[in-house]
Amino acid sequence: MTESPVLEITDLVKTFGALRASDGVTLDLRSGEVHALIGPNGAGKSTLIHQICGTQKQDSGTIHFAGQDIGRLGVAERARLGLGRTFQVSSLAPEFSALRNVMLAVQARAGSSFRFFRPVMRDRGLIDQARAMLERVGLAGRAKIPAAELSHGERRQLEIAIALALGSKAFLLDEPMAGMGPEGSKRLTGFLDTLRHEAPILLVEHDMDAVFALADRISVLVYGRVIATGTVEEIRRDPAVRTAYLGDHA
Amino acid sequence: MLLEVQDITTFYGSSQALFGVDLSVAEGEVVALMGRNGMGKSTTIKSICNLMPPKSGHIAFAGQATAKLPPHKVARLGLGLVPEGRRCFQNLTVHENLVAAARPGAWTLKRVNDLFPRLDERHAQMARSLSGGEQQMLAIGRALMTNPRLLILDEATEGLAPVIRQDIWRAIRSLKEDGLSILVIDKTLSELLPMADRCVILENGRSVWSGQPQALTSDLQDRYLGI
Amino acid sequence: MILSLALEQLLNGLQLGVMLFLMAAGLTLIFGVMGLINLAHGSLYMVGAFACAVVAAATGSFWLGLAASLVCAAAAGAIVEFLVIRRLYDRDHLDQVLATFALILIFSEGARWLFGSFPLYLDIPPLLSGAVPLPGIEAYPLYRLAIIGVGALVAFGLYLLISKTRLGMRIRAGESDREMIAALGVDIRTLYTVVFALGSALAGLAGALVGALQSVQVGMGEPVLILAFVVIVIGGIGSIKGALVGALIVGLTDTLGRFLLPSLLGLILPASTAGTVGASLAAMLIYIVMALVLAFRPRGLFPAKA
Amino acid sequence: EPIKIGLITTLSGGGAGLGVDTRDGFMLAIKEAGNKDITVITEDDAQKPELAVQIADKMIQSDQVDILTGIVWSNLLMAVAPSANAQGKFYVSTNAAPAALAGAKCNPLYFNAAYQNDNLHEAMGEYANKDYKKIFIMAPNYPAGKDSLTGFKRYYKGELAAEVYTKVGQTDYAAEIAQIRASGADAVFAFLPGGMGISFMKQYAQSGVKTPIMGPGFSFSQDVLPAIGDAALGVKASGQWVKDLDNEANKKFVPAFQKEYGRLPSLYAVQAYDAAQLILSAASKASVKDAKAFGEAMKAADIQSPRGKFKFNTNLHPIQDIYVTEVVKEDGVLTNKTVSKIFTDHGDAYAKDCKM
Amino acid sequence: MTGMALSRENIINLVLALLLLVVPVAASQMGQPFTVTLATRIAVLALAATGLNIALGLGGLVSFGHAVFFGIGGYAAGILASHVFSGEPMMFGFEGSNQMPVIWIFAVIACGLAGLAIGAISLRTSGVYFIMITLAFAQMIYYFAISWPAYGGEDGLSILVRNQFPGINTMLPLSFFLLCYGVLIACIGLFALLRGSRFGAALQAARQNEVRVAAVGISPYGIRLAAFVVSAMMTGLAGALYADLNKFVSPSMLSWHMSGELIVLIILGGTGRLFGPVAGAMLYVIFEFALGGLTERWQFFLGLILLGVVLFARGGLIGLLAGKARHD
Ligand SMILES: Nc1ncnc2c1ncn2[C@@H]1O[C@H](COP(=O)(O)OP(=O)(O)OP(=O)(O)O)[C@@H](O)[C@H]1O
Ligand SMILES: Nc1ncnc2c1ncn2[C@@H]1O[C@H](COP(=O)(O)OP(=O)(O)OP(=O)(O)O)[C@@H](O)[C@H]1O
Ligand SMILES: CC(C)C[C@H](N)C(=O)O
Ligand SMILES: [Mg+2]
Ligand SMILES: [Mg+2]
Repeated sequence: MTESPVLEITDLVKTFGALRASDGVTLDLRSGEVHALIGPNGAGKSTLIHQICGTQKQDSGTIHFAGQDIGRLGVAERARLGLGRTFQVSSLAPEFSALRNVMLAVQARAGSSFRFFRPVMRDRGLIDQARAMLERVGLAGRAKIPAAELSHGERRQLEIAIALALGSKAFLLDEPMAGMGPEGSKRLTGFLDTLRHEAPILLVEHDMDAVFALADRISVLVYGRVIATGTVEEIRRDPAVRTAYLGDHA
Repeated sequence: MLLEVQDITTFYGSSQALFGVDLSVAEGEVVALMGRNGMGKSTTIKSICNLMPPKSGHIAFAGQATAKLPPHKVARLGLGLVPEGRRCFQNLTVHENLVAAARPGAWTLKRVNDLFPRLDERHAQMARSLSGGEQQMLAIGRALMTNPRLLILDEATEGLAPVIRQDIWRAIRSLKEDGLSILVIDKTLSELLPMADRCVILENGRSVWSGQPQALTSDLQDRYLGI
Repeated sequence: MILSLALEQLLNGLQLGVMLFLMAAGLTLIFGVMGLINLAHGSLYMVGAFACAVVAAATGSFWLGLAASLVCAAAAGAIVEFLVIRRLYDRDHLDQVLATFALILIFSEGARWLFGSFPLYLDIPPLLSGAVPLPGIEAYPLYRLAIIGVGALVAFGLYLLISKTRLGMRIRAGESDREMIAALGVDIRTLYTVVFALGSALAGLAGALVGALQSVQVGMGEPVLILAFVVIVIGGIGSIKGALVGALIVGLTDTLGRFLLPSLLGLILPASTAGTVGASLAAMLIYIVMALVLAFRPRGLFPAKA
Repeated sequence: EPIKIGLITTLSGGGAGLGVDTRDGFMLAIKEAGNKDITVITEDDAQKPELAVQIADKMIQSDQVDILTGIVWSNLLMAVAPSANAQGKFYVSTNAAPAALAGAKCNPLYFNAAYQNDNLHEAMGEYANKDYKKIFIMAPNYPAGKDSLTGFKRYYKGELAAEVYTKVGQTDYAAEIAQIRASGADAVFAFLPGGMGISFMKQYAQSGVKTPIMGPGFSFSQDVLPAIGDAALGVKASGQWVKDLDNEANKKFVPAFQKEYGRLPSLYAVQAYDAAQLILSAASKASVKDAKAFGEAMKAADIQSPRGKFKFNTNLHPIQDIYVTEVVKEDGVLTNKTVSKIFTDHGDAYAKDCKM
Repeated sequence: MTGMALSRENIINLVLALLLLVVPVAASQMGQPFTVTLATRIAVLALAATGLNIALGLGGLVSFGHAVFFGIGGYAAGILASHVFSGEPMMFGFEGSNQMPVIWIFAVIACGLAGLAIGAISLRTSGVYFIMITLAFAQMIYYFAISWPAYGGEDGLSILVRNQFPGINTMLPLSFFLLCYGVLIACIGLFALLRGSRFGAALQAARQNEVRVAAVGISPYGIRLAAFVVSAMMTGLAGALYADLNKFVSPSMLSWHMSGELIVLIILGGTGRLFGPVAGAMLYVIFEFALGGLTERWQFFLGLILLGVVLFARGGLIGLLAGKARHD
């Protein structure tokens, strides 16, 4: 490995009362890869994502992103550095159309939210960029529909479009396949496969078909600890992982 | 028939989501409701529970028309709902979530806790701080606590780890053996199909196909489900 | 002398706190637990006081008046819930603000229409009148001691109701997701009517009890409303414990501030200026405390766990 | 010649009692006069200054009234009267009498038929000199409250146990009562109008403190006495009018008011009654369109006041006698009875600054 | 707002704007100056509410303390004018002013600073806590104003001669109305620009979903604080005009009733709607005036009418006439 990792997490600890949701997690994400993070429910995957994004603060440990220690920065600052995320439960501006949701991300990327006068809806640059993102995730036809009126699956797609629009240097995807139908999952898998060339992906997912199809590396988190990291084949064969997580699905 | 849905149409405000859905679930039957994203599966379920009352068509549960009943009366006829997105009561603890919904019957706190030991471990925790999968378990447990005759699962195993998913399917199988009827939406066809007695497929707000899972050829799957 | 005064002021602060809790108790239920912004809460408080005054005057019995205050306020609450509030649960909080603001106007002018413009007479029942000596304190009004008792009782009862009963869980569940709790077979509509009536009855009870100590007149509910909101917010919305602690903090701050600030300022300012400046500061004090609490604990002292 | 009078007063909300008495007293005089040329337009200010301004504007601009009157509260009066005067309209106050308008800012179009705000407090200060050496004085922390204590201290010569300002609208007085208990004062002077006074008196009666209470007349006026109840018995207060004053006009007025409205009149009713009489008497002598003549006629104060003698000072505020009263129970009804006269022909401290 | 297509809402807005202009002009011709005064009151209240509408309607920040800014604006006018009148200089030897432009600048700056201070602390909280903390600040300042003797305390402060505007005789009701109307329309224009801008998009998104906004890299706090300050300044400007309209300021401009009334105006007209405040103010002032003339029980009937509006006209008057708001 000549290049240094895009995202590097060292010895992260986070406790809730007696519960250690992150118990010394060390993990990295290298450019061009899909690194899948799997593990039983409640293992601490989302908590880890939260800490990387800054919505929760770690008790100890460090987070480096793009060569910078981001462990103390606010959520918005980290996002501006290029951390793009999707939420486990869709989180959108419900009254805004799909298009305006994406436009918000485009303007955020440009860092231009303190422009008070020019009407956004006449801002071709903004609109065109946002539309392109919707097209990429296959939502172009639903551009004018308010987010609240999209179906569950469509909202998941919109989340991805927003992360794309941010021009992120790394993607943190928390269960992007959840709620996607079989067809949707298949399409998204194909899509993520191309996305990795734009920016590496840390993928939390319970859909093993997708994980096995995409992941370059897999880390397994159990009770806040990484019990194994390896290639798809290594993980599939790991007996500890099978009992803790995969069951017969291997 | 325990549940009978005939030709319902449903609107969100002025936009129509269902254009004629037919569906039925017999006593002790497991019916899988399928279709691509946005085809109207969840809307159908909301209509059945009268949360989104249909504009036309007919729904009857256990022989009783539900059209005029408020949602809580419909539920008390014996519907147990696990909604899309879980919708746990965020400001209640796990324990309280379960107790708030309880109605007398075979399903008790103990039995739910046995089914999902994780819920027992977290019984005093606020629902809002549960992990995604834990919330899904809670939503299922909560529906069971109402001791329903028909369990409706919208995205039954969304967000659950494979081992847990297997537990859930096992549980559903045993529920079925106990005689519970189940209407289920789930995307993992490989696990769903072996369970189901019958499948109903929705496309663009219409029920377009219904039959036994064995009859669901890959041709049909390709056409309606995109696989 | 000084010690006795200090003790008495401390007790006064405590008592004011409990009284504030009593006034806030109904609101804790309606606003804190059901999540409904009810500006008309003060009106229900007024209804209780008027009902008590009118019935006590007609029958000569304060206790009958007290019963009437419970009944009338509960009935008024139930009617209001049925006719108005019920249509607003799934609306924006702001619609509730406007509707209950309108209700204040209707209640206040309605009361004046019925009972005239002059304050009504409602006095403390003979059983509880007068003052008794307490350890370290020369004499303390018996009625105020009784209010402490009732307040403590209500606090305990509410705590049990909200935290320990299934009814309480269902109310809270309704606040989190009304549609869902209905879909689980709970008749949340009726439940909310009942809870609203209960909250109103508590407001009415407070109105009657406190009315005997203060003046029973149109508009008496408005200052109470603000105070009650302050109390609940300091404590953390939805928490009975918080409401009680908030009430005690407000009661103590207010009493001790009124008492101590002018004297303290008297050390550096001429007496008359110290009096007015001290009084101005004292009037602002509870709001200063509230702003401080919220600045450092944005969700109150006992936030429902985040 | 027709005269239009705009009566703005508080008819809704907590302070409505005072406004209702004002209106009723005023209308009684109008009715008794039976003068067809006079029309009175009444509107409710809801005790809000901005609303009072709006109504005054309407009455002046749209109804074209000649005279405004009726406001109970100083802060509303300050919002309305100066600007009405500036537009050439008379204002005859039935109650509020802030110091600001009695001194340098006096105005030939501004008459006060009630008193100057300090008067009743001054009277109590003078009265207190007789029996008491150490007094606890208390008022709400707003201009009228400060004027009150200033007025009291202007005449009181003894020692002050304490000077306490309470919060406007305060309803719980436990802390102040404890201070009274500890102060060793031999009397308490409290200016707490409306609901504040009711609350204080009831709580005081329960506290076991026996220090005697006194206050200005409006703290124990007929509109609040029934609500305070027996707790008020024996309280000393001051008034420029008392129900039992022995003069012809009063003997006519009290029963007439009682007959018309079924209750006893209060201070406010009398003040408004006199204001109406003043206007009526001036109207019979001069045209209201001739401001100078009308003002002169009004200043002559050719009326039979239930207070007995009544005349205007140079600043157009009353010169009158002021009495000490005591709360008693007559036929089961609480009311005030005269104890003694404190001031004879009393004016106010600001008149000397008034250059008219 | 794609293009200037005359949507139904735009037509209604136009009608409201014209109505508010034409009626007082006509009334003035017919010698009914009070109608002009009433219209001025509507315009000024609508302006105050438009200010609040930035925070409340766009940002979802339910400030229950906006009377503070209204009052500070009012006192700016009252205090500056009173020093001119009395001839006593203020701090730093400044002599006060009776020129509206100067007063406005003072009012806007003072409210901006107050908004910054109050907003910076209040915005740490949210939801109902925000409502209450803004109320707390308002109450503090209210009690301060009541008992602060220098400028009249509760008695308030009279402005004996209405302040002046270069080239306009403000003593004429119609001229003063036109001045207020002009300011109102300019501020509504500003509101429209803000709403459609990138800033407006971020602000409205933060109302709908704060977490989402932060996750795309926009700090909701900064956006909201800016909105709160602008909102405070606009309401403060209205306060200065209100003081000149009444020729009087007093602490009641700072009271929680006033804050409540501003909120009521907005909801009545339609929250977040461009002309919501105008519609709300028209409705409220006209009801208050008409009912007040009819019956002493007018507040009772006002209550009934308001209740009717909430229950049966969802989204306020504009919502009733123009339907649901849409963000395209
Ligand atoms: N605020 C909190 N307070 C207490 N416990 C919490 C809190 N947040 C999370 N937890 C607990 O920490 C554990 C880890 O939660 P997390 O959401 O990270 O799990 P996860 O790995 O994402 O699971 P899933 O796959 O089910 O989404 C869970 O058991 C959860 O209940
Ligand atoms: N609240 C709503 N308002 C308006 N339209 C809605 C609303 N909810 C859903 N719809 C629309 O109704 C249609 C059916 O949605 P529904 O949620 O029933 O689909 P679904 O089959 O459950 O999809 P998914 O698998 O994505 O959950 C979709 O076109 C969706 O956009
Ligand atoms: C009723 C009175 C005590 C009113 C008092 N004069 C005031 O200015 O407000
Ligand atoms: Mg998770
Ligand atoms: Mg669905």
